[in-house]
Amino acid sequence: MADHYHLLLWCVPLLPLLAGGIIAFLPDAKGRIASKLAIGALFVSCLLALGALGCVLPAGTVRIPAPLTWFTFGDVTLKIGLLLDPLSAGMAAMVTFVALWIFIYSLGYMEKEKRFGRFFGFLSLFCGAMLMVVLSSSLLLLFMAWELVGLASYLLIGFYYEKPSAAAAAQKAFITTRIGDMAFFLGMIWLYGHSGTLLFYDGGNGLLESGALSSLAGATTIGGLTVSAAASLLLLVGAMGKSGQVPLHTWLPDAMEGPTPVSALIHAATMVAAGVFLVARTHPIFSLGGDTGIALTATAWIGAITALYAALVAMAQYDIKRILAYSTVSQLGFMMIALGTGGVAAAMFHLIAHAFFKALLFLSAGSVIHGCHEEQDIRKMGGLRKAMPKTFLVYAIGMMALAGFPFVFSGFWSKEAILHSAEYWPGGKGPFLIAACAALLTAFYMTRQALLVFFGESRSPESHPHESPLVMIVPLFVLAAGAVLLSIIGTPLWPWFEKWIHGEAAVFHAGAFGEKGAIGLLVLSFVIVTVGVGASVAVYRNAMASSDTPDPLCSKLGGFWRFLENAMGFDAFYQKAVINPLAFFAGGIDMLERMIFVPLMGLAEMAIKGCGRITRASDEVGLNKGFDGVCDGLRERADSTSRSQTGSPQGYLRTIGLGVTVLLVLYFWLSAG
Amino acid sequence: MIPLLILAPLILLAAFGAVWMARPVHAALMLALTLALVAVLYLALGADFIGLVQFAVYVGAVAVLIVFSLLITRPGDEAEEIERRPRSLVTGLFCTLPVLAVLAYTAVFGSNIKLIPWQPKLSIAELGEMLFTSHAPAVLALAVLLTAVMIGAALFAREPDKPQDDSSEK
Amino acid sequence: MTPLAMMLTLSSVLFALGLLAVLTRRNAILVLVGIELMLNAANLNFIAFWAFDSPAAHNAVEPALSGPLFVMFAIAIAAAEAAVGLAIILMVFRHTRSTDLNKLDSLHG
Amino acid sequence: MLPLAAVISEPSLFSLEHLPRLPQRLVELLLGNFGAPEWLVSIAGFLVAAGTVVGVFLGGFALLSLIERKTLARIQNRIGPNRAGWFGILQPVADGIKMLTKEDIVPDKAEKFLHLLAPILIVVPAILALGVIPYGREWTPVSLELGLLFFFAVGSLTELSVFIAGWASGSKFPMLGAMRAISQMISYELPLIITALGVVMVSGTLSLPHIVEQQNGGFWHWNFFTPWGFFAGILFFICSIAEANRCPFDLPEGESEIVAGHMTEYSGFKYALFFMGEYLGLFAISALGITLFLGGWQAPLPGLGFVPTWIWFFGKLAFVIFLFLWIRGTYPRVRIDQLMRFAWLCMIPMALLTLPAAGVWHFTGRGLLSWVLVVPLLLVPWVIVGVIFNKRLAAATRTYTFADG
Repeated sequence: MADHYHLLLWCVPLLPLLAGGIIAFLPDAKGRIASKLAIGALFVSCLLALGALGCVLPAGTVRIPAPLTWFTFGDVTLKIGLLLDPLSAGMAAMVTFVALWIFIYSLGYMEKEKRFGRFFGFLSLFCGAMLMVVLSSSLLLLFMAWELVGLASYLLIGFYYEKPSAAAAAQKAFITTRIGDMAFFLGMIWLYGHSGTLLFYDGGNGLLESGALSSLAGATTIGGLTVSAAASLLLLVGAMGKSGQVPLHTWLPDAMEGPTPVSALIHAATMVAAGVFLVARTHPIFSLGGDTGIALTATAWIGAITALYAALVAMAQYDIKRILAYSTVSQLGFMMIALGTGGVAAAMFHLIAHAFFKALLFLSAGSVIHGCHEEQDIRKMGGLRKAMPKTFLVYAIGMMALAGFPFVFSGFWSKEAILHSAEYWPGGKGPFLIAACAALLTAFYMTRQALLVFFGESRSPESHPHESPLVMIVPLFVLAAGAVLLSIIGTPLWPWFEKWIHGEAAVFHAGAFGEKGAIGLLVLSFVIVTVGVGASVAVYRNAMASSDTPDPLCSKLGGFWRFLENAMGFDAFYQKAVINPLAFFAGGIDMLERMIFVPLMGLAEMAIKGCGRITRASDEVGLNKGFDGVCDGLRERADSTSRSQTGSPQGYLRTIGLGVTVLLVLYFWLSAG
Repeated sequence: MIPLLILAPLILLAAFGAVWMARPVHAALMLALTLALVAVLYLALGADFIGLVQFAVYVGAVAVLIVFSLLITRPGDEAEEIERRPRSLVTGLFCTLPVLAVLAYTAVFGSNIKLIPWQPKLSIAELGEMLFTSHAPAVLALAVLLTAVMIGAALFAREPDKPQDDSSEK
Repeated sequence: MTPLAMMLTLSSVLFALGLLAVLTRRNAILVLVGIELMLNAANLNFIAFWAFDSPAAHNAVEPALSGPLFVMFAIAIAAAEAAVGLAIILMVFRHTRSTDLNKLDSLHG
Repeated sequence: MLPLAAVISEPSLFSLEHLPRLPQRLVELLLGNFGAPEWLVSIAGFLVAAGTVVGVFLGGFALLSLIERKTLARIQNRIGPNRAGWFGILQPVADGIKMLTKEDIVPDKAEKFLHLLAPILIVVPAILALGVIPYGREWTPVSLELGLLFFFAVGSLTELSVFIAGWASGSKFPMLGAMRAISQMISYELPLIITALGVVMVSGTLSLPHIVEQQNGGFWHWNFFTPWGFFAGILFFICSIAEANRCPFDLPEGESEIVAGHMTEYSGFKYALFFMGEYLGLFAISALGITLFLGGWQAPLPGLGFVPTWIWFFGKLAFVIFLFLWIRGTYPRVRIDQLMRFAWLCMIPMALLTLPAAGVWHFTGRGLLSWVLVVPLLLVPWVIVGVIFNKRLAAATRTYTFADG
């Protein structure tokens, strides 16, 4: 049974990978087949992942199939394998479920696309890799899949590679995440060097088990830093790159150049969560230095800064997808805060809830864009409530979930859990206060977006927005239902999810609100949302008469607004601080090449050509004549020699007869003598 | 001794005819005569069975086959068919005569076996018993060989465009 | 001259005549005739040794039938050889319209 | 000793059974009486015995030439020869005189010596072959241990003589006829010998008198009335028709196609010799068939021993010869490709099958079990071969475009 189970678990990541592999060999014209293949594979994979989730539903169940030996050199054996615990099972179920509906949505959204099949191939590749990340039982396999996810993301962002901006965005995403990956790789090597294993759990010898952890905590390195802290920081940098934390966040808004389903799948729901997942997975290492150790502190503060920064920037954006992208960055910051302040369960709950409603938001945004004929500027929209009622409904649900509308939306409970976790962090109130501000801003900018897009009157009368087809709407409703229903498992009343992640049984806890500060926090969250939404409504209600009207806040904030609109100048800063020096350096090298190497090469070329001429001349004059002469002579001799080969059988026979005669004569002569 | 003395010159004469006759058909008929005389010699030496088999196989089959092939492969030009004395006769003799000398020398003076003359009578019962006991593998091998030859010759001689005519040449 | 020596001489001459035919005849079929003569010379030797060499001289118990047996096999194989040889000559004749060995020299140098 | 006394001292000489040997014995006794040496006596006796056989069959030849014509005429609703003598009885004599007095023409291009040799060579093997047949219990002209082998050995000479006849005539029709004849004879000699081999296997001897003696005790002991012998005998009969160049296998001398085959350029006595050779060959092959399959001189029923055995033999011979005539009068001539295909695709496989069948018959005790085993062993493949041959290999039915309207 165990082996059987093991095989089925392997199928979860391998089926989409296989589908992607097969699609890679299908011609573009077979796009329909490719899409069916991809969706079918993912559907089976989803069923298996849900089955796997069912297997670990009983509290405290962890299944670790025996790892496979990948290769052995010397006495070192590298093992890779899969791991099924509540963390990975929940993630796998979420990824397959959300991805399945995004796939189905893509059927409609990408219908007119020429490279339809290729798109599904990339999507399948991405899903397989992501599932591998989630289910991996070793840091090494996780890293390999991590890189594969990066590759798929690169391919998908640059899907419209004819568009220079898309190609540039793809490269930017790839290179930026590569910086983080480098740190991840170093951290991994360091961990391996100290513990001798990369498996998370290995019957007591794993990386996350007591033996390795104590050795990691015991060793120190430069500046008195423990190895665990140093490695954690490196892993954190890797996670920052993937999850778009400041300062490595710049690629994420640009990545919106990819098709909207891709944005929904990769840059909202799954891939960006990989960083958070990594930290959650290796949380035992992070927490070795205590709750206020340098690793966790750094995590918390980076999360806090990111959350606030992205929320501020999101306020001043006009592109519907960019707003959502910054919102994603901000929400990832929230998760980081939770991780840094010890709320792993809160972070994971927020991650999953966020995956649902952010995928929902992106897909609805896609629906809006689709309906508005590829228009992405919210200033040119407005009044879509009437034209696209269904999209409006699901968008509203998603928006309220993200903004944290109280009680019925999962976002409210998850955010509340994060705030709860941050509030009681012994390392200070900073992250809590910042998170509260960010939550307020979240409610503000989401309301702004909803108001500008769906309310008021249409600001571009010449466009005729229309509702999207059923194949796009159905996934939206499913995801909306998920965004709402998920709230059930995360309320403080019945904190099932939190206990489950920690491997404990959940109990219905009626007195939860009576615990210290619980009611206060609840009230605070409520107030934050109300204020944010209220302020936004106050500012933006009827504020935008036409698409040319400047934003009301713009005039009030002036320069700061433009600062926000340019994302606080990160891109410009990178341009000046990194790219320009590099370009200058490259220019210098170019100059060097032109001034010195090119002439040198010219000289060498001339020398070689001269040699060649001399050789050729000697060849033609000396060798050819001489060699040809020898050959001709040989041929003439051969001709005359071969004339003795008469081809006549009797001639040969006669020769044989002569030979026999000579032999006989010799024989008698010798025997006589 | 007497049949040998009578037959030996006849055999040699016929064989010489087979080698020397200008017309191929004459040579072939002389070969048939030679073979028939050799068969008679076998009979005279007491090897009745071998003699009759020689007659049936060589005269009845091989010789007929040879004359038949000669008829089929007639060049059409009468002059070409008749063989003038070959130019290579000298070389041929030069090769043949030493061989003959050595063989004859060995035949006349080389035999130092002490021979006891006797009058053997070939018993086919004994011959048959040996054939199917101690020599059975050889007989089987021969059977396979003959089958292969029959099929092979039929295939060889088959007209490429008229596959029905192969049997007429057997 | 003993009878055996006479027989051996006879077969020697027969063999030489066959060799001469093989070496000098132009018609491929007549070369085959020479080969038959040589084979018969060999067969004659077998019969001669059987006929003039008593098994009693060697204290043999079994009848000495090796000679006739050998001749029988030789005859059978000679028939096969003639059949195949003539079939090959027929094939060659179909290709070249000739059985003259001097013309079959497409392998010449 | 007086000659008469010597004769009387051997009373069996005058029995009907010994009648055919009477001339030989008389000559031997007389010569011995006159003190002739031993070798002379045996040679003279041998010559007389041979002369007896030749005389008998030359007479038979003369008789047969008349009977054939009369029988064919009867079959074809004609009268036949009826002028020379009573009911044309002197017709053979008239024919003989005509033949002997005709001009002997030798073509210009003919090889004179070979042209002369061919008719002689065609008669000699037939006579030689007739010499080893046991005609009666006491009448085997030459009793050879290897009689059957001798018969086939000399029989194979016929092909060579036919070739010589065709080639030496220096003409086209004889050549074509000879080639046809040779290919036909070689093709049909194979199944002929193979079917005879079955008899040799069962009898365990090559001696023809022994083969006959093993078939004594009533017709159900004859080889023809065993399952394998029945099939083999039919094949043997068909092959002997072809060997004897009789209709329907008389292509070598098919008058309507190639005049008279290899005999075209012969006339007069040489032609008569060919004619005689043919008939003697017919007698020989029929006699061999009787010896091998029909019990030779054996009486058909055990109680009939009082009739001289040679009378039984010649009675059977007459019957078989009549079968030849009957077939000649009934069947049309086949085509050369049909003939060859029939030989190689039908006759030889069927003949080969009789060999294992004879083995099975011999080693399962020749009883009921043998019948049960052998009959299906032969019948099933024969039916299959026959069906295949009829369906797929026989020449297509000829359609007469204009005659049928």
